[in-house]
Amino acid sequence: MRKYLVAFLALVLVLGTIGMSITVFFVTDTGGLGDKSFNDSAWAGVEMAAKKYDVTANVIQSYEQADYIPNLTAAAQVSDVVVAVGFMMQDALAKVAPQFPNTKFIFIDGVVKSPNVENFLFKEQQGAFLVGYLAAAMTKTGKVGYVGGIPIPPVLRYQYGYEAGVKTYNVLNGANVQVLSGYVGSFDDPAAGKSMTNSQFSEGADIVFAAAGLSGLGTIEAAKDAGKGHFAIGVDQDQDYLAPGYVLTSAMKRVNVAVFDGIKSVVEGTFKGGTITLTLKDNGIGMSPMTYTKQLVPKPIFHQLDVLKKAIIDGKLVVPGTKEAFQAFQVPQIQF
Amino acid sequence: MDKANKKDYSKYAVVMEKIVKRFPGVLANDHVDLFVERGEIHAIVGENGAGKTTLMNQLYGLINSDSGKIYINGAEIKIRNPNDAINAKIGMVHQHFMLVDRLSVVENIVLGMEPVYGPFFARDKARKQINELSKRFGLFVEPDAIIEDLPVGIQQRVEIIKVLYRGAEILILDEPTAVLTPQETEELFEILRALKSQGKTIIFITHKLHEVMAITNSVTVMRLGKVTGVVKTVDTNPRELARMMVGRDVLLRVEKGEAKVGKEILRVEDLHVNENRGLEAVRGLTLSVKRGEIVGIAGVAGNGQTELVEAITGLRKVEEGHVIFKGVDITNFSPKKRRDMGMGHIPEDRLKHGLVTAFPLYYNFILGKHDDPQFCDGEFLKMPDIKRFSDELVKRFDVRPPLINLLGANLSGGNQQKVIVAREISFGPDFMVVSQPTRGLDIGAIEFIHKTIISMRDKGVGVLLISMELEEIFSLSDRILVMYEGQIMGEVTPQETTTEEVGLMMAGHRLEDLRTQEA
Amino acid sequence: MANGLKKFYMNDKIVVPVFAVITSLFIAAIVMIMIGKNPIVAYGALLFGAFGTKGALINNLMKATPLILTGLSVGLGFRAGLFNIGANGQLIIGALLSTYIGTKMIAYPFYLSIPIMLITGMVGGALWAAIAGWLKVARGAHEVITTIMLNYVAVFIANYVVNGPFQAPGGVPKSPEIAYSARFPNLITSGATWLSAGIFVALTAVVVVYILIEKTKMGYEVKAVGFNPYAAEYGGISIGRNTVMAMAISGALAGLAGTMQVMGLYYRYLGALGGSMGFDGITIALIGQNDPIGIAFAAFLISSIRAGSNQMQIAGVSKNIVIIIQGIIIFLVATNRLVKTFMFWKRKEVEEA
Amino acid sequence: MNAWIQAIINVFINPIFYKSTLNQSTPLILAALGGVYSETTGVVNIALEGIMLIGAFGGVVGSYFTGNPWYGLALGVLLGVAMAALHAWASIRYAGDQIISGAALILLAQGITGFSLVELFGKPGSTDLVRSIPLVNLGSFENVPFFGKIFNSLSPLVYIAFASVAFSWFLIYKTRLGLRMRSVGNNPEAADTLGVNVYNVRYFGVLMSGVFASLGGAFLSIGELGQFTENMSNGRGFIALAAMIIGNWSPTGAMWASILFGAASAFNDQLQSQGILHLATNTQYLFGMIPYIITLIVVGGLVGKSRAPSSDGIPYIKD
Repeated sequence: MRKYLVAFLALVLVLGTIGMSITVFFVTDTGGLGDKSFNDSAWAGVEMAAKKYDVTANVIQSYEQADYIPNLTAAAQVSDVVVAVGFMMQDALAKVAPQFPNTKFIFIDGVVKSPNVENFLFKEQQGAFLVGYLAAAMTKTGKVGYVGGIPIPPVLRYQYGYEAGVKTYNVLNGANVQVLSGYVGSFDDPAAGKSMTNSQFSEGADIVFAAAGLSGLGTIEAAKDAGKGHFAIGVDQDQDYLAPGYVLTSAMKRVNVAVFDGIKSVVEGTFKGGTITLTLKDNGIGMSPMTYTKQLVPKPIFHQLDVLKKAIIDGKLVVPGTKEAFQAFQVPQIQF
Repeated sequence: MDKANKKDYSKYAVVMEKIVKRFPGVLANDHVDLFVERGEIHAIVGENGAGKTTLMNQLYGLINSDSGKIYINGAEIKIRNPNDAINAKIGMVHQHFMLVDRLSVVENIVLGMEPVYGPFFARDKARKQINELSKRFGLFVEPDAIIEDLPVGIQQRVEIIKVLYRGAEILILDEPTAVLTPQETEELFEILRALKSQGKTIIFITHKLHEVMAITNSVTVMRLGKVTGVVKTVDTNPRELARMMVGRDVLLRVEKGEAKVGKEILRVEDLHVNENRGLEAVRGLTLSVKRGEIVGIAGVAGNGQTELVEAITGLRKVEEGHVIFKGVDITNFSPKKRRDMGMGHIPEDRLKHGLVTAFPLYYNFILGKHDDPQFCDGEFLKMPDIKRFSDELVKRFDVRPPLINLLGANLSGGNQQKVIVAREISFGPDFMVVSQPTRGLDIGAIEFIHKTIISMRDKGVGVLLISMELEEIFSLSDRILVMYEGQIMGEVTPQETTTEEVGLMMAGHRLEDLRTQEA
Repeated sequence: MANGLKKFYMNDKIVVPVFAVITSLFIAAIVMIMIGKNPIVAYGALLFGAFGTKGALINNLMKATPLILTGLSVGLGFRAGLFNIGANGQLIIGALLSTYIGTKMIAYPFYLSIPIMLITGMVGGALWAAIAGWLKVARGAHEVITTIMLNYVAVFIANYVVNGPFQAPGGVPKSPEIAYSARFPNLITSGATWLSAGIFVALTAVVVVYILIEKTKMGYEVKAVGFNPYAAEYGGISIGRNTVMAMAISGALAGLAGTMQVMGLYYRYLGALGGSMGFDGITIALIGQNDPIGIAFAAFLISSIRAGSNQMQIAGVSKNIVIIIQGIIIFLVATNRLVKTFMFWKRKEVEEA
Repeated sequence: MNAWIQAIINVFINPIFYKSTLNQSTPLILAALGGVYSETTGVVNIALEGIMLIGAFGGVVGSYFTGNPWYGLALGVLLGVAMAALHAWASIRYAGDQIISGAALILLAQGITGFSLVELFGKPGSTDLVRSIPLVNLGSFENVPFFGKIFNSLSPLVYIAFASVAFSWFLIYKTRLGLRMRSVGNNPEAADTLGVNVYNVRYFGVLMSGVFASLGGAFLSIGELGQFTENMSNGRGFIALAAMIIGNWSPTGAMWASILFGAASAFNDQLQSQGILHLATNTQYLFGMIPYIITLIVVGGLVGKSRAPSSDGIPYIKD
């Protein structure tokens, strides 16, 4: 009896996938969809692939950490490609991936060494560096702010990259722009994010970069409230549209591109596994197109940003992503 | 007029006709009739559990009758809730005061019928009205005092004013004297007479027969939910009333022999104890109890007796002074250590302290001795032994029903008390604090418990008896100490004193002053 | 026979929770229909996710393991008249402490390191809970407030520690791994899922707690304090000591739950390893009516719903439905008079007619 | 060390610290007031957290569908009252365990908001942006030194919160209804014998707790942001509960305690924003626990001074 039930249910679940060439399952971390961060972005990548190729897209959201292994397993059993995001899933994926050698895994923000896993890492600090430089160049008050969610590695990379950008501006232009940084302590408390941003505004900052998931929405709101002359800087996705004219730019981390590329490689049969670090160079990292704020920025600054971008791509400028690296960071000589 | 003759209740303030009220398992009122004439003081007497309070609660609308009719001033009315009763000008002073102890006198009195300015509470109007009432009936209170700071007698006045404030013409008083000194009782009676003279009708619930004789015009006697007699007070006597109450002649005094007094077992020296709010309740009290005697402490409730008992048994911190038991200073010993040394305790509140009502009887029987090797082997309870022990006690003390798996909550008050007494005696104490041992029990149970206490004494146990019932104190004690505001007013023996003398001490007069005055 | 059956139905210890569970599933089904989902398919997926495969069953039991313990933790608290909302914090501290010890166990054989781990976890949880117990006894602070506050503090401490002094190399907020000797052996393995020996620890805890509550002096005292502290004190039982003790045992069980996650699942302190288990413990204790055996079944019920809910998502039903189901269950158990009224009013009418 | 002293002085001379305190206190004050109403009548309400959440959600939904944030506020309050009504129904009509019912409602609120968010807005996590309640501009008062900066551009809900404290104080201590509320919370039996309808007064208290707690929640969503995000009450309901206890169950006391918590949080923000302090990133966790530790200390140290209504948490069952 039980066997029939199992068979029936398995059938129900798999039914939808018959006749399709590729099934993709996206397993979120506990942040889940709607985090305005890598989960959302990864899902956008999956959907992008689903639109372009003959791919069915599915998602399982993890309720708690203990769900990672079962969810990855469940996904791996019925799909060709499993997308997993977040370094918290690293241990779980390391256990699941070897069990399903025929399933391909795309992993964001962590490294699992298994031939069927393609890992994507990002140099968030590079994008943060550019927005930091821009912020330093644009500030009227000589102070810029940084609001983090919880100090985990990607968020720290944003912070140090940003501070390095400001420092570079100071050194190259003989300025003395200060960074006020703080952490909200949560990725999902926009009221707290707003309050911290207001504090930084009150201490003289006029541009605040938030790498704080949903809490960062409070930063954008604060910039809007504070009115002219105050800006927020968005993170991960292009958040400029959330408050046109008040979000100076967004430091983008194109998880969607990574996921899309990963799926594409499976579709095209070029999936190799291994670790890919996405940087400015390959457009995995970047700044938003500044749809609403471009006209506010003087031309020379765009030029300087281009030069810096090139220096980073060429390896002349290595942006620090950890505290130690930041402390050791020396601004190289750069001619604009 | 002929038609009315059949059912002309117009001379009665209250008529209750064939009232039936059933509680799960009990027929609390079995076709009860009550006739109260206008302007009289009418007593309803009966043992606890006779259904007096149940009957009055129906008159006041707190509970609804299963069947029966109520007529007020000759007209039939339905009383579904206290509001209906208040509209019919009925007021009730409950046995347990229905006061909100954190509110002021004014607020308590007007609650539910507050004078207002728009939505706002008109405190000044309320105060004025209360002062008028106070003057008219001679009931003086401080309007802005907080209830919890007032003595019981004053709280009762507040209760009465509360009823009068609602324009009550018919006042129900449920055991109003239980917490009063004889003098306060006399004051209360003065007030009642004044009320009567102003035309109020009073229904007075009690089981104290001398009070019935002293103040009422007529009496309805109840027993086991039924009316067993209706008489005019002038036509009856206490013995007849008692027979109607219990259905047989009662021994109003317990038989007891001479005490064989032994060595001192407990001494309390200059004891100071605080009550819950940190005010001093026992103020430098000294007493001593010897083996083989019963020392009774008389006093009005709330004069520090509870605190004294708790200090002796280790339930309350002693601020100053000493408790010496069997020659050992046990002032700071835990309750457990005191028990182990041979101290027993029948607590005044059996539901609060005496029993865990959610425990089955067999667990209740070992409370306090649960870690005795008899019941406990290391960490583990010896269940078969515990049950055997409980079965024995149930038989010996005639606990009904004799089922040790029943929860404490499932027993009647008398049987609960038997469980406690059985337990405390079975532990074989050398000294026992007995506090209010018969409160709320019927006469049968009272007799049983009194006999048990005497037999303990005769076996050489020292007993400290605390009771609000002067009769109990007089009939059991070998020596009587009177407690007032945390101090002993004097020591007397039942043979050489009178209730009047003890009453005066209960009201704060020192024995030596009284005796010198006499002399 | 008929009498026995009636007794069974009337026993609200069973009726109320069963009714609550069924009703909540029914309400959830209506919600699903309202949003155009087929509840039969959804619940089919739930069953499949909970029991459908060997892996599912393993996963289910792995989830049940800590839930049994947090359920026992909350249930034991209830027995002592304490509402321990702090199982989560106690779990965190227990897990943190045992992880720390676990990393030092490399040179020890398993028969030493496993018991040491278990004890450390329990001690950690017990101490954390004892703070709330002490505050209640000595300062009169209500345990609901203090345990909630202690939960927050525990989370902050854990985050502080794994982001600094006790961080694994690589900058990720997780602790180093514990020694192999400090890990539970796996009983059954299926793919990447396994059933660790922790389930035995949890089941043993059920038996131990049952004996503790029903057969020992301590159980007697704790229950007496829970039912009637005045009577307990009168009977020579120390309210203070037993309150702190009950809180500590409750915390020890929660700490053990955290240790299970470390020794059997993550092998390190990792992020929010407690999930919502502390809160789930309340549901479980209520469904299990604070009875250890009942709690074991209730934990299995909740773990099944949880395990199955992941499959339900694939059938298109949001994970939030599970929270709603749980909320309704607790609500109905809280209003057991409502349930009883609802269950019995018809019968009463018949009887009276 | 000097840098620390300088930083702390900087915090206290900055008007925005006070403004931020007002903003952060507001949801706590409102929710704590809700607690005061409920518990004054004798019903413990730990569901404040859930009511806030549903109030926040309702605010955004109402504003989204009508375009008018005030309608949003009304919807938020309506939903909050509905949730409180469930609690009242369970704990008054059915004499259920109030703490357990509250715990259930917290879960229900999380589940319902998370679920409806997806159903109504088609995506999880956060809603679309909606119009929020416009801030109050004080005109030329803005130019008053120091105070202008504090009071300019506050949400009207901040004023409503403080007005509510005054209103509640009057209601509870100066009106007939308030007298009845206090009597019902302390001795329901006595009140009942005087013809006060205990159940109705308790219903009133609990429903009012729904009004105020949901206002507090709505402040978070349409007072501060114009958006709802999942679980955005983020423990504030519990802090409000603590504030009510510390404030000795009185509206003014609850207000001061809420301000204390708001100030602790604002202080944390402002201190971190001091450029002269270069704090290690994980020290923020140590800062983060400050309000909770304050609560523990205060709750632990306030014995005897803080006294709950005598019948708080005890269902009144009429035979």
